[in-house]
Amino acid sequence: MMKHENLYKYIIGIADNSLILGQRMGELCGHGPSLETDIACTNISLDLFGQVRSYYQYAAKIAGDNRTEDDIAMLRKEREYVNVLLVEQPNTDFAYIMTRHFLFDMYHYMFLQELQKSQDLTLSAIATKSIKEVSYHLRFSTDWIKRLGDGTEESHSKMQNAIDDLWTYTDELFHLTDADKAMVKAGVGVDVTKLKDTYYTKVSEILQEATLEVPESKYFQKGGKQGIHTEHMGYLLAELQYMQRAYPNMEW
Amino acid sequence: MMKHENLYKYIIGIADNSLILGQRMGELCGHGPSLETDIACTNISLDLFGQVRSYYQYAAKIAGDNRTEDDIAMLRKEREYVNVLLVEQPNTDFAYIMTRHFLFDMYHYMFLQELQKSQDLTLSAIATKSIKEVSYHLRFSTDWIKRLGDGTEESHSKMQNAIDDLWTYTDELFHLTDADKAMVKAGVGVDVTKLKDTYYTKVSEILQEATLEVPESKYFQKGGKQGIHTEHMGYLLAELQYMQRAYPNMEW
Amino acid sequence: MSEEQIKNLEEQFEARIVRDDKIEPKDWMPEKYRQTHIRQISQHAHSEIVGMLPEGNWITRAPSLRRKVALLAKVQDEGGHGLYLYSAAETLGISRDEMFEQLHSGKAKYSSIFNYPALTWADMGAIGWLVDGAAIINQVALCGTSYGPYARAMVRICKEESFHQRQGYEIMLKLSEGTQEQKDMAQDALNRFWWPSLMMFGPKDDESPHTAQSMKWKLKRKTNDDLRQQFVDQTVPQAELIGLTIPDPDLKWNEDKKGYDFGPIDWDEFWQVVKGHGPCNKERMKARVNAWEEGAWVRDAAMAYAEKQQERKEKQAV
Amino acid sequence: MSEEQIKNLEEQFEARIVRDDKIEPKDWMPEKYRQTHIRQISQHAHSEIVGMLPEGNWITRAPSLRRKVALLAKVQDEGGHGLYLYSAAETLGISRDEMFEQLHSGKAKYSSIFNYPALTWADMGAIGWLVDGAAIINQVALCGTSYGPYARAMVRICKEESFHQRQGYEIMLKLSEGTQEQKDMAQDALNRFWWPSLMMFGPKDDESPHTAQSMKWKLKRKTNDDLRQQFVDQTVPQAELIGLTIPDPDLKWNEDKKGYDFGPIDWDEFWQVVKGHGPCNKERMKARVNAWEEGAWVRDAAMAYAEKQQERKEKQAV
Repeated sequence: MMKHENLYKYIIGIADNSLILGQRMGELCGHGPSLETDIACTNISLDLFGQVRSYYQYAAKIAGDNRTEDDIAMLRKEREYVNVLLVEQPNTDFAYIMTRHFLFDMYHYMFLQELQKSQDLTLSAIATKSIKEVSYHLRFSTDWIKRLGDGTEESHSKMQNAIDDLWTYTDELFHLTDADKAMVKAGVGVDVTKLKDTYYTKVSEILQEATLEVPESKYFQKGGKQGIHTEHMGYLLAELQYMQRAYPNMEW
Repeated sequence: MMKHENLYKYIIGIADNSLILGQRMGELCGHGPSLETDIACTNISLDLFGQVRSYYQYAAKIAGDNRTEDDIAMLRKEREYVNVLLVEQPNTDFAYIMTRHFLFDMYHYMFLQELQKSQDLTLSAIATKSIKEVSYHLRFSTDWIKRLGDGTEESHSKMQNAIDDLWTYTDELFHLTDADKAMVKAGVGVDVTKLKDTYYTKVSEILQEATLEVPESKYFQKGGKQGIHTEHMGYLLAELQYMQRAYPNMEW
Repeated sequence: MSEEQIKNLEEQFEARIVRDDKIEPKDWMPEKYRQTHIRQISQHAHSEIVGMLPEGNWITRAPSLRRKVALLAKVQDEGGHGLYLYSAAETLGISRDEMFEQLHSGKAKYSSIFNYPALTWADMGAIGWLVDGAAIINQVALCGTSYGPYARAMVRICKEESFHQRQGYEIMLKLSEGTQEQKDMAQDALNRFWWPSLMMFGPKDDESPHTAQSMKWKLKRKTNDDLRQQFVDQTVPQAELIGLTIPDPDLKWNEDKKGYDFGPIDWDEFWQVVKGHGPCNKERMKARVNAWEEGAWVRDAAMAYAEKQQERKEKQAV
Repeated sequence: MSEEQIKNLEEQFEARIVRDDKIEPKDWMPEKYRQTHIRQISQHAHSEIVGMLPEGNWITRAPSLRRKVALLAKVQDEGGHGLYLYSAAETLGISRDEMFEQLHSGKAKYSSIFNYPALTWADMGAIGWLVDGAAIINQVALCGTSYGPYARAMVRICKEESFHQRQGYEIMLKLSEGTQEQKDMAQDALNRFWWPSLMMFGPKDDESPHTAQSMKWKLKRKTNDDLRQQFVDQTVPQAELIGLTIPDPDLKWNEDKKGYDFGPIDWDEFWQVVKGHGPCNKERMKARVNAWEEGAWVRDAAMAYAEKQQERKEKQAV
């Protein structure tokens, strides 16, 4: 067992979300509805991968063996990725893309606000740096939720579908793993359970402003934080890992 | 250099087409327009992979080192796969799927007829076994070309698009690589250049019966036989190779 | 028909069933018998078709050519089972399109097990071993069921399913003989599929209202709990043989009943999945509905072509 | 305007260009000047946008996080270049939607180099090094072109492009220092992109009819062949430095001209690709047209929302 195993796991838990969401956003490049959204989505992907690097570099340092940021990013088995199911959902259409993003951004922003207060100075510094980017992400996706929800009939109906489908993945954002609990106790981690009510209040406000119905379903999916993903994940990883798997132990 | 390098290359050249087409057909499972087509496409994929195994097992034997059929199938680099570009084209819709299949099946059938006469007894035996399956494939795809071409306006127009797009990949079927030439000379390989006129005549007859226009374009794509593929190939290989890459040197 | 005549027919009908005569499509049968059979056979057919999806998900990524060929053959068999079963249901006066519509609208069910994702290669082993294993236990009993076409379909299906089960077990065996990573993969698949497999036998007997009627029609020959017990007793030693651990701390041999006691099933999870809120319910339905909708133009074209061909023949005949 | 007035304006205009004055959007300009600039600037913009596709193809598969971030930044820059250039073209009285329509209908062209596929990671290096390298040679000259908005866009773009080129060369350098597989990958990318890069400078001077007019307007400051020679002379030593071989058996230093002689370019291939029959022409157009068509509902929604917001504001103002 690693010396700082819980801290290591905690960092990976944060970073995997950005890794997988960044990968999804990176798929969109050149295929968006307008040049401005193409640029924005590329930029968001870039921000997320930048954050991922900071986290994984820190995790690699903590692990204290020879592993690198790329080993962590690209050489784990599917069951070892602990991102929430929300971020791995596919780019079905622009309504799904923006809804997925919005539902994550709101959480991400609130989470980073708290992480800034972490007693772990590296994490707090990463949070402070990242929150500026993420506040832009949240603004971007919030604007699109409003535009599409309160746009045309067609866009409204696509948005409602996306919200209804993706809602089932929101609850997992607020689950605590054992590592999370240990880190909360140590004053390092964020107790996300305390963010939950505010999250749903804020999300509901935006949805209502966007003339969308807030789903009432009480059935939620989970598993990502335990490494049990959806069937989409395997395909995503096959691409993400391809070069490192096909050309092992090389420098790029 | 391997002792029977040209023979080895020749076998791989044949088998890679079936491997990649089989992979494409295997993607369709459960997503076809009817249960009968789902079963047929699965069955065709199965036939093709069966043939692939015979070829690669023979190639592995010729190579005479420790490589296995799976090493050949799943552990080469993209530039080492020598299938024609036609078979790697994506499953855009059922018109593309059936057109791709028909354009290959007609070639495949004519090719195996000749390969039965090969002086290499193993190849001739594989050809004799395979041609029964392939004659069924050809009947299946021919029937669909007629149904879709001479079906509704919508299906006719989708078929014409598919034919127009995929036509550009037909010429490459009749190119000879250096290994091909050496094997033709040795009485082992098929001189595919001699099949070309009959191929186009037969294909044109079916298209006309299906009320489709035979494309007149004289511009063709090539590269597959030299290992220079289309951008689709990398994604296909990332899936095909995933397990062997992620879990190297294991038995399954 | 007079009430008396009907009563008479009903009595003859029940007597035939008791005698183990088969009921055939053209025979008189009570409407409830017909409806119950349509529901069960179509549900069974849908399960075969939806069951192609989690396994189809691994065709492109099978780890060896041999396994890829075997998986393709298995999935093809399942499609074939779907075909027999839809045909058997059609003999009861429902069309395949109607059955699809019931599936797509959510009116008809399919086996809940297919609402769990197939996440690793070992899942192909676990599905064959456990899911097909559980299915066989249900189906062997049905080989002697009263409705002829269903019983005959079952005979054929059972033979192929038991081949699939052996194939699945062999995948697990191979993994358990492999590297630590492979062993972990096998154990993980067992962990995820064990409880859902036990749920495949349906609710506990006291919560299963149709059991009595189904027993009478030989649609059921044993209760859900009996079949579940049989499955556990058969599977535990198979797991032990290949060094895998059943994920149930309460599992214990009970010498008195000559069977295993096992821990409580999470019936909340069972009902959540049955009601459409399992991990993949939406995905599975989307996949089927998309295939159907995107294939409409193909089916239309085939129909139009067939009609044209018919017209041409008729013209030639004139 | 009288003919004489026009002639007068034309003379003043030509004189300004000779003086190296910039022509600004509101200035009078000959119609042909306007049209030629719309054509060239929009073609340049389209090239940036279409150029995002081959590189976008490798974002999900970049071999390291560092490279992934750099590639994303590069592709984002290209999108940004597209934005400046469309804006520059808009100052000449054409809308961005019109320009997209011309691209999608095939009326407007984009750089043919993007009709070649990006097949390996090394292609990300080769595209940066060779394609951006060739682009810069074309573009540096344009920093002093006569049309103000275009010239200013070029200054900004050139700075970023030269960063991209260094980044591309550094990818190649790293590969050439790597394993044999990596060296082969780099050499293969050079083999595939070398000749198409030389074609980027356009047909030979004697087959390039617009050269004289473009030189006058400082849309061109050197001929195609001169620029091509400059590219070869600059690139050959860079290839040598990292141990890569230019795929041209006729390549030879010519001491008299202090430059390299090189083999004949396959102009048939050049024209085939220009006319729409390159390896990826159809793919690229499909990708752009699909993005546009599938995005229509999004753009419509954004428009509808903006109108509603405007109405709400107006109502509040009343």
